[in-house]
Amino acid sequence: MRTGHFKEATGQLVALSDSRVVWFFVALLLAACVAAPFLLGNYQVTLMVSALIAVIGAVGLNMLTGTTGLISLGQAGFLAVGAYTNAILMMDYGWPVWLSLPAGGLVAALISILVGVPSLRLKGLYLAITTLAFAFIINHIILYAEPLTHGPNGIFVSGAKVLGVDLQRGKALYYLTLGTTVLVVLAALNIQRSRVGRAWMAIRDHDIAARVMGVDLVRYKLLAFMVSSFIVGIAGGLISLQIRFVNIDVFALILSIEALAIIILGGLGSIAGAVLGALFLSFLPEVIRLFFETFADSSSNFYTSYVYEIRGIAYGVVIVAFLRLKPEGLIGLWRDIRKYWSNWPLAY
Amino acid sequence: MDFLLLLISTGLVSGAAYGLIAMGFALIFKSTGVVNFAQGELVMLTAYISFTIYSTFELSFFPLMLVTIPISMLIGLVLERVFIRPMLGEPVFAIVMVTVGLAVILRGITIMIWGPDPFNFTAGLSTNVVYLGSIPFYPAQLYLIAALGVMTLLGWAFLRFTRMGIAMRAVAANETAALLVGISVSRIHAVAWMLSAAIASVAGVLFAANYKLAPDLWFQGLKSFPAVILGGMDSVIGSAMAGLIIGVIENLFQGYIGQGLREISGFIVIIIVLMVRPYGLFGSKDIERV
Amino acid sequence: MSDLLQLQGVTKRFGGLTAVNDVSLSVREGQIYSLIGPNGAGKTTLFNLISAVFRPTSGSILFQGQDLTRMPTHALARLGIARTFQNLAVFKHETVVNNLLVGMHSHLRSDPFSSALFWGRTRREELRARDRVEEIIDFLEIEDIRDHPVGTLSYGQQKRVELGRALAISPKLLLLDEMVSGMNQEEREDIARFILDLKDELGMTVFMVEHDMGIVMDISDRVCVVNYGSKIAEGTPSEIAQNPAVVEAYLGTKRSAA
Amino acid sequence: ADPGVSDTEIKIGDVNIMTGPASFIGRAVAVGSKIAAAEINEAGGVNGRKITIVTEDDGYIPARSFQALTKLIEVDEIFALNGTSGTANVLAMMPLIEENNLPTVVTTAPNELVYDPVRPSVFTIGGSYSDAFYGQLKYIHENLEPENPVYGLIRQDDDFGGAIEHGYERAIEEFGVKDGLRVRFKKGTANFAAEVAQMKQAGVNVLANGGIIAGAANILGEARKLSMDMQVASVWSEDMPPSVNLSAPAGYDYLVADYVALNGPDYDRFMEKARKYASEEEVAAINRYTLVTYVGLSALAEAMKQCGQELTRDCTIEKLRGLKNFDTQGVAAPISFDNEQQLSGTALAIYQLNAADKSFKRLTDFTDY
Amino acid sequence: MLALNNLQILYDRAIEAVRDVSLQVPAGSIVALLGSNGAGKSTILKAVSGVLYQEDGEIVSGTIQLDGAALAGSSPRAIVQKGVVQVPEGRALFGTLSVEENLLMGGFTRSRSESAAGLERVYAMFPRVKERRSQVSGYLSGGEQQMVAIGRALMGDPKLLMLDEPSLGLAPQIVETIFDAIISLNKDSGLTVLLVEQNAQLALQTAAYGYIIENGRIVLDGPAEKLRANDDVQEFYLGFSGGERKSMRDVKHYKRRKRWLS
Ligand SMILES: Nc1ncnc2c1ncn2[C@@H]1O[C@H](COP(=O)(O)OP(=O)(O)OP(=O)(O)O)[C@@H](O)[C@H]1O
Ligand SMILES: Nc1ncnc2c1ncn2[C@@H]1O[C@H](COP(=O)(O)OP(=O)(O)OP(=O)(O)O)[C@@H](O)[C@H]1O
Ligand SMILES: [Mg+2]
Ligand SMILES: [Mg+2]
Repeated sequence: MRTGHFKEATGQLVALSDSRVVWFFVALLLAACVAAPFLLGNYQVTLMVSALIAVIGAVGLNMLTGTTGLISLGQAGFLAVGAYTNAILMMDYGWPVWLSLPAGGLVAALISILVGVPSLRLKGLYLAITTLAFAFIINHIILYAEPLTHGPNGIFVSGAKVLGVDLQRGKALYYLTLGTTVLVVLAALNIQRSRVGRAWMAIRDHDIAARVMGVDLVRYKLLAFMVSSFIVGIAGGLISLQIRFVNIDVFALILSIEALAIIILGGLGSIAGAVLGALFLSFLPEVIRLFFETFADSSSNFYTSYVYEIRGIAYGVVIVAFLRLKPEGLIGLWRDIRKYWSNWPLAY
Repeated sequence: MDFLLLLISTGLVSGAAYGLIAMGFALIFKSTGVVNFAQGELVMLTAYISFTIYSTFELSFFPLMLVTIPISMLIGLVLERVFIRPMLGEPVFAIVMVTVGLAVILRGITIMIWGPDPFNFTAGLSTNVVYLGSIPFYPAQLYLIAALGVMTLLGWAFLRFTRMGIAMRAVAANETAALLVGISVSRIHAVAWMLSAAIASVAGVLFAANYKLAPDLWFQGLKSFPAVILGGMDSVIGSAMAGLIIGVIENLFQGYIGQGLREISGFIVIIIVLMVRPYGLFGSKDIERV
Repeated sequence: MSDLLQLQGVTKRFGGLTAVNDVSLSVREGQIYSLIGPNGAGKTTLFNLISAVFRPTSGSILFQGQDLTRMPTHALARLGIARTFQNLAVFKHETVVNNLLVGMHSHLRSDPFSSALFWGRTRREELRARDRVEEIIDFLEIEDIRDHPVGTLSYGQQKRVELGRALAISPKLLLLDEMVSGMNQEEREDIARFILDLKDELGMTVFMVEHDMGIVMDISDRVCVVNYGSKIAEGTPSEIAQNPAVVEAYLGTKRSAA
Repeated sequence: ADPGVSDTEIKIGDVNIMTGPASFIGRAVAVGSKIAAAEINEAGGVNGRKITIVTEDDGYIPARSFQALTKLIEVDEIFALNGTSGTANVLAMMPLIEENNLPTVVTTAPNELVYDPVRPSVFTIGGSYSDAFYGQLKYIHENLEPENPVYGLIRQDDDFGGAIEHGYERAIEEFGVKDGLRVRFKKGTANFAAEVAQMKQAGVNVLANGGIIAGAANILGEARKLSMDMQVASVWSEDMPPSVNLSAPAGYDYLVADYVALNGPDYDRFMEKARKYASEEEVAAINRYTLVTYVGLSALAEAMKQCGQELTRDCTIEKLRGLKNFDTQGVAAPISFDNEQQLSGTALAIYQLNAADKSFKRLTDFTDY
Repeated sequence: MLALNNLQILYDRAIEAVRDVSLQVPAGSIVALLGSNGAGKSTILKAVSGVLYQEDGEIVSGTIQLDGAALAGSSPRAIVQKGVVQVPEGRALFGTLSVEENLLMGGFTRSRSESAAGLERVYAMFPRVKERRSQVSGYLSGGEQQMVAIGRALMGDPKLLMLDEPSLGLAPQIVETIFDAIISLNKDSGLTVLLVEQNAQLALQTAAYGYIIENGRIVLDGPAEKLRANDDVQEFYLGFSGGERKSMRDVKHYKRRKRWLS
């Protein structure tokens, strides 16, 4: 029994999606994103920018952890490297932002080699903790390399102008972030459907078999580190542009865990999952806030004295409950929905 | 000379805390393959509960532990039932993520119940200084080291001599196969969580007795990672030893080099050790056979 | 015909255990060469040595005159050596198609940068790779599962995927480790036919480890027998079937004599 | 008019640490705002307009402070900001504050990084950490006169620790005393055994203790174990009751410098007011940060009052800048922002703990250093 | 003893692996289940052992009965305690445990003394395993692992033993040993056996009754001799044509398989 679409030309086999519905929704989403700043308030746009930066970071981490299977708890470190590089180059060396932002990615990629090389022999959690160690060390270096990083004082980032447009404000920042996000997601999708992405997945699923198939483990693991860190570094640079201030506290280690949470909640290994996960976790606190503002009995004494902690707990509860229902993550949910529609009205 | 001895002795104290927390991690990892990101929170929660018991009944140390440990095991059991059990058979990553969510919840609950202010919690131990040779100690410090010793011994005996011990490893190695030989995977998980919570409570109470009881106690969980890794993720005894090693190394770094290096010295050490031994000092290698 | 693969005094020890003990043999181009022996005799270990997954404790392994023992594992695919694994080593979260495409790895050239663009040459070579993979899929009759994650397939289906992946390398030397175990008679016959075709039409050399005496005796050109790591006999199938040492150590007496 | 002002209402924002271990600060701040607002509103508000407070949690994470302030500005449309979380958090909010010309009173992070360079709309209440330590060391040097003094400093390796070190350095240089040892530690450190052992080794008997809360207590605990005889200068967080409960058992009668009153009739009067306006639970959460915030909002309200009916941000800022000797009813030293740094004054009082009964004795009046 | 009635099994609520399968394993008998790759044999065994949920599989309709009582829904542990033990496909050992520990775990539901006795029996049956008793099982050769897997199941002292391709990867001699052992266990202690096997010749020699499953459906069943005599079975499962074993060299090019139902 063969069901589903038949492909007539090989070209269709490499298409990102063969479903008109998917293309339709993607186009709709993009249009909505482009129109957003004209429809939403400034605060919502700020939230969108943060969410898009989270998307970029998550797609980057997903390459390393989801695709290649190298669990990293070092995200906070690479974000910090990207942000600091961007900040230092812009503010202390007067680089234009269109140079300093990619440079932040490059420096993060280079430093990731330092992390990657000792990690080549390590697996699973041993690797994860080593990357955590590097995040700690990067943190330490930033604090102590005062002449370069201004130590604990942090750096204010301003004057990111391109052709007279201040990229750090309102719509300009939004479109910069949106553009970067689209590029990063496209690049990630392309990599995933080609030789490099497959080599990474092979390493994740069975590294010995991957080697026998001709995949150079050292090269591809380091590549995974570098490509991922490059993207994460860019995300860091964007954070520095948005907040306009970098300081080591901005890149708390807990970010690493949140990043991991995003891609697991989205669905490991899936780019769409990383995107969905980032959006989900970015907007979850806001949704919870709205929920409580609408439904909670704000006159209750108990509630008022713990409103903030209760929101925090609700955040945890939603995560746990969601995983209980859909352990494969949001991408699993998405697949279910698709399956439901394509089989409808039959159950299977 | 005294300086060195002082550094080592106090290093053993903080190392014992790392070791105990790390043992809790290793126990759950060993039997379920899950890194419990809520382990630090478990340590914190059980310590706070013990504190409440202590301030209500003013028990001395041993009776206090006699009450605290069973209650902690119960909590471990409840957490496993409510949060982990429903995830049986799901991907490990999803379960790890559940523990991350659990951690957030436990942190919030702890502050809601006990508030953000830290407490002085002696756990019924005297605060008079005692001397071993020329080295001064607080009793709580000695109890912490002793507790690690006792727990290590118990842990070793449990894993070595009981079938439950082997079954734990079996479950981690292959869950489906474990089911097929009649091991109740969910029961093993429950036992692992209960024992881990018991160890967590000992760690929590004694940590608080030495370093105060505050709602940032959970962070000790993250800080114990080097010990877990240095010992080898799946080695319960190894993590205990590694905890001591890291505690001492941290103190030596701080004492002789200084400048905030203590907090990262543990991480530097594990990077170096892992380059030579990718599975930690006592961990077992992944089986890779084709 | 010349020697494609030559093993000289190959030994492999694991701690105290000598898994392969001073084995020398040579496989000629275009041959179907079988390796048999009791369980734990060291057959798979020998394959692991040839495919450079392990390094021999001593001895040398020559492929077309080149010494493999100093080569990185991943270089072998490019030389034209492919293998399957006894205990499934598939990429289980990936689809069948992607598994086969990994086999094409050494025939493709794109790097992360050109992959990210997916344009021009990269796109063309990806298309070519897929054409080739479709042929293999067609050939192995696995169209209906082509987009399934391999981890959800049955044991025998996964073995086919492994075979397809090895074929995607377009190897000169194909190492098959218990390819037909877990297949029924009909499927075994398919595979046998198929191996013969590979040899006849493509001139591929096949080196196989098997416990299925049917296939070994029927299609091999030469058979080598190992026991406790050492080679105890080598010859044509009929010579081997008569060899009393082999019968004693391996074949048994009752049922299986084919 | 500017955002946040209606005919009947003025919205004042507060971004603070309402969750996590440091939430004792945010809670205390919230109570302070509540008391001040209630008091002002009861007295007829600011020229008839009632003050409402909008609080946002940042969990002590700068990125979230930025987002929280964006929300306050864009959604809640606050007029001014009183309550700004930690140092890094204020700094992360700074670009927004400047861009919106938002009158801001910084109450809980009087750090040099905040008031130097000066930002036109930002006013800081408090003495600096630097002065606080300088003042205490000066008191020790002049009044307690330890024999053969050897000074030592233990401080966090961040901006806050850096500020402390400035004060310490100034004291060392000025008094020409022996600088025994300076050590840094990372935020969140619990075990100070090695640091204290180093202090003992160096013979330190005057300790500038930059640890906070449990950290400070652990430092003193280790010192007692090693039977060190020391004079101790501490961070002002050490005058809060929970901190005292932790530290007192070590038996050191340490000093604290603070810019609010910790006791005395003025303090009692404040507490009376607190009980009137706040719930029991809120009263329990009161600590020095409550007083600081109360003072800050009072000063802000005074400036707004001076603007009359035409309340604008510009005017408020100008009036704040002109504020001189604003009377805080003894809760803190009188407030003047008419200096270059727009820092309310460096006046600090020095207190000493009586470890036995956990009470503080006021040693000096509010003094400039 | 074991009876499956109209069993239907879905994976992921979408993939129908088994449909409408009914099958009986009378007490004290050996029953063989044959079928090509992906037919659904392993799925059936997993369903009986109650571990389908591990792979998101689900019994949507039909019943599984052991001695007349419903089995589906019991925990895997309870099923093992009732004496239904499986040798899973692909060995599935506890890779990090030693060989002996693996075997001991097989006796997890039994008392210590029973386990000790079982251990001796297994060692007697597989001397090779005894040689390797303290080795980490993950490093064993494929065949050695298979022996351990069978040994481990026997440690559970089963009443009904389900073997999923026991001959997989075993040398002919060992296959003999195992089948001899199965037969003697069946004869001497009345062990009931459900045998999934690709080696049809062997299976039909050993079993009394056989089922043939294709695409999730039983397409043929009957006493073993009868099946052996069936033309289709001869051609596709036994490799005979015209009553005589043919050489694989003579297999025709791309002989397309003939299906019973399609
Ligand atoms: N990595 C390893 N470490 C330790 N021992 C090993 C390792 N690999 C194989 N062995 C041992 O070497 C011996 C030979 O194993 P090998 O897998 O080569 O046997 P085989 O001939 O393929 O057997 P089978 O027919 O059962 O697959 C076995 O006894 C096995 O236990
Ligand atoms: N976990 C799973 N998820 C989805 N589909 C599955 C899963 N396991 C098996 N299947 C599908 O169910 C069908 C039956 O598989 P099963 O493993 O029962 O076959 P089998 O008869 O044992 O085959 P083999 O002889 O190859 O072992 C196959 O088509 C397979 O693709
Ligand atoms: Mg083998
Ligand atoms: Mg099967």
